[in-house]
Amino acid sequence: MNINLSIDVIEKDNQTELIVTGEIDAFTAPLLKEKLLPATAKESEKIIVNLQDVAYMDSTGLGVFISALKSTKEHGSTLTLVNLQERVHRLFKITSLDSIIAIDTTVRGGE
Amino acid sequence: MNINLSIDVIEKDNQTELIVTGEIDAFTAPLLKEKLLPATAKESEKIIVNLQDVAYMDSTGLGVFISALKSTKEHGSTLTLVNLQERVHRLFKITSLDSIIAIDTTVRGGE
Amino acid sequence: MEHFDFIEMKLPAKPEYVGVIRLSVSGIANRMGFTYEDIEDLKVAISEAMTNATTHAYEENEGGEVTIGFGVYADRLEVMVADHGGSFNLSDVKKQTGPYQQSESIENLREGGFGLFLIDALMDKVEIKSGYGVIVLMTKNLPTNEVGLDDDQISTTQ
Amino acid sequence: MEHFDFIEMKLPAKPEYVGVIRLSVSGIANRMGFTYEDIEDLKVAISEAMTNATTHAYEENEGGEVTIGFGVYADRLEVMVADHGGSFNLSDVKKQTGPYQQSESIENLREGGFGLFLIDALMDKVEIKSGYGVIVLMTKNLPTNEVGLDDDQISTTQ
Repeated sequence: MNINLSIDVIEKDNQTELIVTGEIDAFTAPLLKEKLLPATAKESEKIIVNLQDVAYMDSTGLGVFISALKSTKEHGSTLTLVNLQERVHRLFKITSLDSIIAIDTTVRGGE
Repeated sequence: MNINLSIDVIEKDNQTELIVTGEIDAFTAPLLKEKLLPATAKESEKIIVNLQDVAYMDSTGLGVFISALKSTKEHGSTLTLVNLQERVHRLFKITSLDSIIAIDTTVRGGE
Repeated sequence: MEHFDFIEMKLPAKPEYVGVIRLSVSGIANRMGFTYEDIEDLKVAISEAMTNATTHAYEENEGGEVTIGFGVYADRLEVMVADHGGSFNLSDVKKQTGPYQQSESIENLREGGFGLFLIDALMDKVEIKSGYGVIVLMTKNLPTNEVGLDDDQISTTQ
Repeated sequence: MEHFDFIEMKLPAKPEYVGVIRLSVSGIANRMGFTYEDIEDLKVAISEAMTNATTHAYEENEGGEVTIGFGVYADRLEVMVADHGGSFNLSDVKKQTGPYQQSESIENLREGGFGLFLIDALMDKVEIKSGYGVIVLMTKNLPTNEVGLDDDQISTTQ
């Protein structure tokens, strides 16, 4: 079985960057969660999730980022999403989740 | 209804070039036939079919080129296929139709 | 009676097949002439419905299947997603449906709470029926063609 | 019994839906881990079978439908394409099946003569059954993984 999601994790001092490629759906979201959640459990860790190469995401992806956000609040880490394609960014806006999840819109992919 | 095939026809002195874009299947092959056959009915016309942007073709496409070839023999015109993607070229090789239909392999698309 | 074509798919209620449904609906919607934006909306909405159905199947611990019906009309696409078996409290689900409100605490946010809300936001009409299993019936209208018919419309598939 | 997942699609026997089937099989085969080349083979073979089915339906002047079943096994994909109704002379079809022979005159070449030949060339196993309608049953094997399992395999869909 093939899974249409791959995640590269780059760790520096107090910073974890996840570079996500593929599609985030009910099948692949557990893999994202498995890679993302441990990083959020580190105190004062700065976590950046680069979504430039994510062309598809649905509510299962939103769910993973909600879990991750909760974990950052518990453990004193931070979470920022960067380089969202317009379609993916739109889901955060429709659900108003962009008001609680930090999204860096200065650089945006897919445009 | 959308049809995933578009055909540009460029006519010069005694030469007709068809630039084909999209997919050639049972749904779209009639459109290709409609554009290609009239050109083959012109005496000593040189017809070039550019398949560079055809990513998919099946036996319905082979059928259109067989009809066109028959028509060139009747009317004294010629037919050459150019810029075939490897996958499309393969169908002509498997069926041995490359032994009767002129395929210019000096320039090939998709590689 | 209004003419339509009907396409039916039956799949195992497993998340690995959500991507298959997305490609299928993408093919149907592209053929119908939906815009790229609308096709993306349809992909999300149908994935959400299929995800709900697989979640129910999982909770019920059954090797169930999901049935998806596409009604292809001249002016719209109707999609029906049905899972079989498993009960379902519709009023509970409806209570959980909505965007994030500033008044809600983050702690209370439900990971899986946005599926039905997105279906509702992305489709033109949505009905949910609960009985023996759950049926989500959703409609997306084709844009009315005000620029006139263009015979030489160019389109390509993926 | 050998475990497999089964996916079923029913579509109108119309050529405009051949492209939809291609996207669906592409999604299933990609998920199973078939190579790009094998997926292209599958797309052609299934389109040929669906085209045959729509041709029969057209000749019989019926608004028929085509049923396509996908058996997803650990080591192979089995695809069944069935049209309903319409008779079919199997031996006639088999006579017409083969590559172009130098001895044949171009005038006698049949426009529609290569469909079954391509199915046979592109799939690992093909069976055709004729009775009430026609059933084409074809199998494509997954390449045996001799390079060992690679967890971080990267793949993207279209």
